[in-house]
Amino acid sequence: MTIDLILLVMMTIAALWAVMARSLLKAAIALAVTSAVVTIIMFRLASPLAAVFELSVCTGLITAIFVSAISLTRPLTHAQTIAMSKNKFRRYWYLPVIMVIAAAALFLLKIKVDVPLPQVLAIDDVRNIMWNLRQLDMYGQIVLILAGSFGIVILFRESDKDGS
Amino acid sequence: MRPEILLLPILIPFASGVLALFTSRKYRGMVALIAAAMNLALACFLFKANVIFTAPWAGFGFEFILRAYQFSGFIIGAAACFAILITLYCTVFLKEKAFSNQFYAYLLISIAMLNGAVLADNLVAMLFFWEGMLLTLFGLIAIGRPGAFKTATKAFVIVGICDLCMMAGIALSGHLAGTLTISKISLDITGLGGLAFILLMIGAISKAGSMPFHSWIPDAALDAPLPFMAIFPGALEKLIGIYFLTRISLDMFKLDPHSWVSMVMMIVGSLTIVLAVSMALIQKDYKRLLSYHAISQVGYMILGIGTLVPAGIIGGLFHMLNNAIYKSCLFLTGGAVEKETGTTDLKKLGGLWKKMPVTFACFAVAAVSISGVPPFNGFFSKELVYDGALERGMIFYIAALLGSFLTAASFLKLGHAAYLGKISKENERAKEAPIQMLLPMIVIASFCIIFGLWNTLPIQKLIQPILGERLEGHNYGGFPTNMMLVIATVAVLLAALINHIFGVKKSGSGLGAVDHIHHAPVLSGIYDKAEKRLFDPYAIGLKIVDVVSKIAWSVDRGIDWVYNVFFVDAAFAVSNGIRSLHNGSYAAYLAWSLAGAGLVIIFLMR
Amino acid sequence: MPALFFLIPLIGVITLNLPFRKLMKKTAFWFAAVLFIFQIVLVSSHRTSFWGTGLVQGSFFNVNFYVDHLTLIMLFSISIVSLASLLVARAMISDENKRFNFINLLITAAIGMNGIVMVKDIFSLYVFLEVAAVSAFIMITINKDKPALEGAFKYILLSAIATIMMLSSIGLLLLIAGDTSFGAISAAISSSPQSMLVKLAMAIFLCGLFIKGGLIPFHGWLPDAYSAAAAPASVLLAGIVTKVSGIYTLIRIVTSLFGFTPAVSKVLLLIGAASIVIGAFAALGQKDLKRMLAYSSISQVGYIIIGFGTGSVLGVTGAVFHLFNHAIFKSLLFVNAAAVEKEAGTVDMDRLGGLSQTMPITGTTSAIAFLSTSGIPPLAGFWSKVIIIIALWQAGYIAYAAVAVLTSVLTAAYLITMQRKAFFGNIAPGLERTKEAPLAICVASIILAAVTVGVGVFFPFVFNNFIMPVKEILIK
Amino acid sequence: MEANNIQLFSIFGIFIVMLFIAGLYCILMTRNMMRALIGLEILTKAVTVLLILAGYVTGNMAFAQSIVITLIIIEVVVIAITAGVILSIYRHTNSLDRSTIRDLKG
Repeated sequence: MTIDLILLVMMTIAALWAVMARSLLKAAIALAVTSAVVTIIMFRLASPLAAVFELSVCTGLITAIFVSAISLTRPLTHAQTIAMSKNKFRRYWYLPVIMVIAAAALFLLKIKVDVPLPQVLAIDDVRNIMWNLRQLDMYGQIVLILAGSFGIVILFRESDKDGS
Repeated sequence: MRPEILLLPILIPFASGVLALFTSRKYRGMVALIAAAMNLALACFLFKANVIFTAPWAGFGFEFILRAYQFSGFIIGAAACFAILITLYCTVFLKEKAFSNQFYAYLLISIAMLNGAVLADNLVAMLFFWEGMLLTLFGLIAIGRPGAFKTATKAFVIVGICDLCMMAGIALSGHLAGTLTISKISLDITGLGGLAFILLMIGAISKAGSMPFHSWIPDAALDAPLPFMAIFPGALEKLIGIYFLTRISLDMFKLDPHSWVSMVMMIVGSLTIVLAVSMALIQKDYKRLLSYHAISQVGYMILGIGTLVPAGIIGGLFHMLNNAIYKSCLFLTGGAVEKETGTTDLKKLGGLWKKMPVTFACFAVAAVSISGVPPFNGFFSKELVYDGALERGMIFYIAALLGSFLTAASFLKLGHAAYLGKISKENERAKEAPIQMLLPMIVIASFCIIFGLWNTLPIQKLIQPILGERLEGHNYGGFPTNMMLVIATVAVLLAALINHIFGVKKSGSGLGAVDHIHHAPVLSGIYDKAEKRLFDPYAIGLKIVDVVSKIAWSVDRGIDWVYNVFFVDAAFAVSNGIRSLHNGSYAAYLAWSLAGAGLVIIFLMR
Repeated sequence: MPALFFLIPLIGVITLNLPFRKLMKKTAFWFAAVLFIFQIVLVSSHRTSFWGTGLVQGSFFNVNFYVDHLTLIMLFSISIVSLASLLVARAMISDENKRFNFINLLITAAIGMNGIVMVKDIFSLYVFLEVAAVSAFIMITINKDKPALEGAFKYILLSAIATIMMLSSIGLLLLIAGDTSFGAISAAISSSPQSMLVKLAMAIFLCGLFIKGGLIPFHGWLPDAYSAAAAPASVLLAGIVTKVSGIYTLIRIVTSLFGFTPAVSKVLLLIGAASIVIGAFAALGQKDLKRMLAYSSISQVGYIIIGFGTGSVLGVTGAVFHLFNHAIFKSLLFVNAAAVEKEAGTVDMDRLGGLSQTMPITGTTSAIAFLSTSGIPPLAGFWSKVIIIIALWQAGYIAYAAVAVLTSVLTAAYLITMQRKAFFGNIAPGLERTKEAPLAICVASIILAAVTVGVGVFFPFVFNNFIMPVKEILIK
Repeated sequence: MEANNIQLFSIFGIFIVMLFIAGLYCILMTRNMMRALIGLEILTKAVTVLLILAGYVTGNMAFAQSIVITLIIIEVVVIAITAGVILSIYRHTNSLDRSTIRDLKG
């Protein structure tokens, strides 16, 4: 339980860092850290397969997407960064406060689960569920990846031809 | 007779209307004419029929019922007669117009809708056809001259709002009576029933074009194609509006002559008569003047039906028929004049009787008829309305009589300005209209005389059966029995004539008649001169008329302002307010969404 | 057998992208056209041997699809609007590569929507929502011009928030029911209806759907995305994507999961009424034709929601009917807007005028759509509006009925303004040389106009045979 | 077991809500579109944890894992597309500031 709590606090702080980090690159890295912590939480919650996916895809692939996208854009000049960060302090300082207040409120209200939780007896294999029970989702994913690949073709590749 | 035959008067004109839309210019008129003829034949066939056609309709308790009986047969027959005559007229009048296919299509579809509305015995079915006529009304005005779209929109909005009132009235009376079948409804006018009646009445009289729902008609007179004026405000809308008013007054609601509803109708009727005719008096345009008369004459019908005594109702219905006859004739003469001279501005017209004797003759017959000169048909219907009005109160009688006086005066002016006097230079080459245009005018004008001389025929054969046992065995045809009424009418007409001659004389300076033709159309011009030259009582009388006209004008414009400016500006102000909230920032959009989500969550978790 | 609607397009879109791309680029259009026509024919033939009677369970391998009458109506709308969009794309997108990509995306969007209407599992529903949405995002930006990208970004962002909301709700429902199929969740909810957790899940899910459907005040993205989207994409998006992913899903979720509680009814009625009124007012002041249509879409969707909110048989069937009609006539209006954009080069209404003279087919069909939208008999839109208003009246929501009736005047007003500025009157300077839209667009608009008129004229037949059986969704 | 699970859910729930607040705040307040995308990612993380948690609490881990895997795949596609859109906007305006995409309004 204590380890869980520590992990959750780490996750929250990493997320906060992602929001408040000065440069985009740092924010992307902070996001990767959040993802990594989420991975550990998943392991703790007895979901190793999903955790592996989270680690490889979210921590790896999405961070790669972010970093490459950020590197394609021109970073702000130093003066702009200074101006932004002054501004940013004014805009962001109360985010942690709100988060803490919300957490305290939820803790004090003692929001309870007021329904009988179902207990699923048959603990099935993940692969079995994915390929047999939830086959439809797999087909949906295939179509989505197809659509996404067209999107990437349109949004990334053809733009070089425009030369802009 | 198979009941399915009742579908034909709806389907045939509708189908041929659609056909006319896609026919080449050469044959459009032919298609329309054949369709109108078939419609007329059907109407004759159905004239004495008494058939009911029932079909289940949708899944929720409505039945599509068509019912042909005495009254509907009469209305359909009358409408069919006008339709074929006006189609004949149009084959010449619209020959060169590119939009003639649309005109024929809308006209024929209007006929289909009218037949449907008249035959329908279910309020929802009737509403369906009723709204269909609104649509074609819009189309017919919109195809007129370039600015007509605005007028069409105005007409659409005004009539549309009134139809919404009627829709509400239908819902209310359906709710109260528990059925939507017209012949089964029988309601009291107490409480909500009164509201239902008023809502339905608004729908009916706005269709007929009564005050205060009239202000699109004079605009349409200038903007819309002329045959539209002859058939729509001239004939069809009166027929259907007054038909429905009669249905709700006699069949659907239990009314007695001393109810407040009757008073409301009579007040609306007499106000319409007097205000509209005083407006007509100062008009300078042939068609616009006629259009104000088209409004004013509705007042007689509403007054007549509003009296709720047999004489008045018969008078109102007879007046409906007569008005349709002479008003469409008048509009058709206007059309002939417009076609031959290219204008309807009274300042530019004059002396046409030599060039267009037949048109002038038709105009003269219709004009004396609308003025109520015995023995033309207008006289008899007006006498019956007077009779009814007198029974209910002197004030309504006087209003009707005053209307008669002003009507006669304005038609003397119109006839004088357009047909008598010296012909202007531009119109010297004008000639008589072609036979296809003359024929409808002659036929309609001859009906003025026929229905005048043999007035017992339409009253006894067509109108009295509608009232059924309400008549209590009386017979209202023939010459009025009360000679005092006749004498009063004749006196009023003579007064109007004297007034006119006097006005002409006084206005005429050195060149006499010529000068008059230049100035007479602008009646206010006469007023100005009369003020200087005439002895007092006449000047005072004219001043009163002038003031009344001015008041009527401002009332008219006021209503117009409400429709044109107030609603529109208010709506656009709201619209701009909402638009300025859309500032393009996705964060703002997201914030609205989250705020909305918060509200929904709080509301649902309460 | 319903799985065919899923399988054939999927195989098709993969085949199209195998080698021989040159050949495939030429055949892609015909393949997609045949696909959609095939779907139209299958749905409208309505044979019991194919569909079975009532609730049909189809499967291939282990995939379960469920088809009822509501699904059939939606399948029909999806295929016909996709066909219209395809035809518009043929005329509007000149670059062959772009067109090929667009057609592929159109097919994937159609797969997504077919999936949405046929699944009975809340998570699969989410998957297909994303399929349809992602395809739509990319279709909007097909030309990569700045406004389209801007509109697409707003749509993506708000849509992502909506899916986050739905997913959170799915998480809570998973906690409550232990499964994501409709049956299990519905059973779990009905066993503990007063639970706060259930109510929270319901509220969040509804909010997500409100964003997807673009209802007031969740509508911010909608006018921007509709007005900026590439013409064929705007036809698809306005005609069917938001309707399926927002409104159909709302109808399905409320009827088969949450049921009508008084609070839900009230929320739906309020949001519906707000959408009707605010959408209509905002449409009134627009200068951009497509933007006006977008606001009009919000207003019309409000009618659907307000009718559905009554929860009565008449209200729900009326709402479904209006959903169908709206899909048809709104895509018709957008097809016309595409024609105008193509020929006149602008959709700014101040610069248009008199196009009926040079573009008679476009002018006539847009007049039909406008009349149907404003609820003028005997066109289809009139009937659905009348049914909704009667349903409101019968259920005792007289004030809402009055709002619905009065706003239809406003609807007529702004659409008349549109017609007058764009199509009637004198031809605007610079547009004298415009000509009728390309054949493909004309075909699309004629098909859609014919459906609108046909449904209106044969209303009793259509209503009794196709729309009325939809009431089965109310019986759980 | 069950009471323990409910307690676990409550504690996790608080942190999930905090993550939601951070993500929404980020999207609402930041001027940089790329950072708004990061906010979106944070929201997705929160949902992922919620789904896994729901599976764990009900003893339905296999099911939850299977849907989370699907969710992650979808997430990647959406993020890639969104990043592509943002980059295309950047090519037009040379800026990632959200005030550059306020042309469509009214």
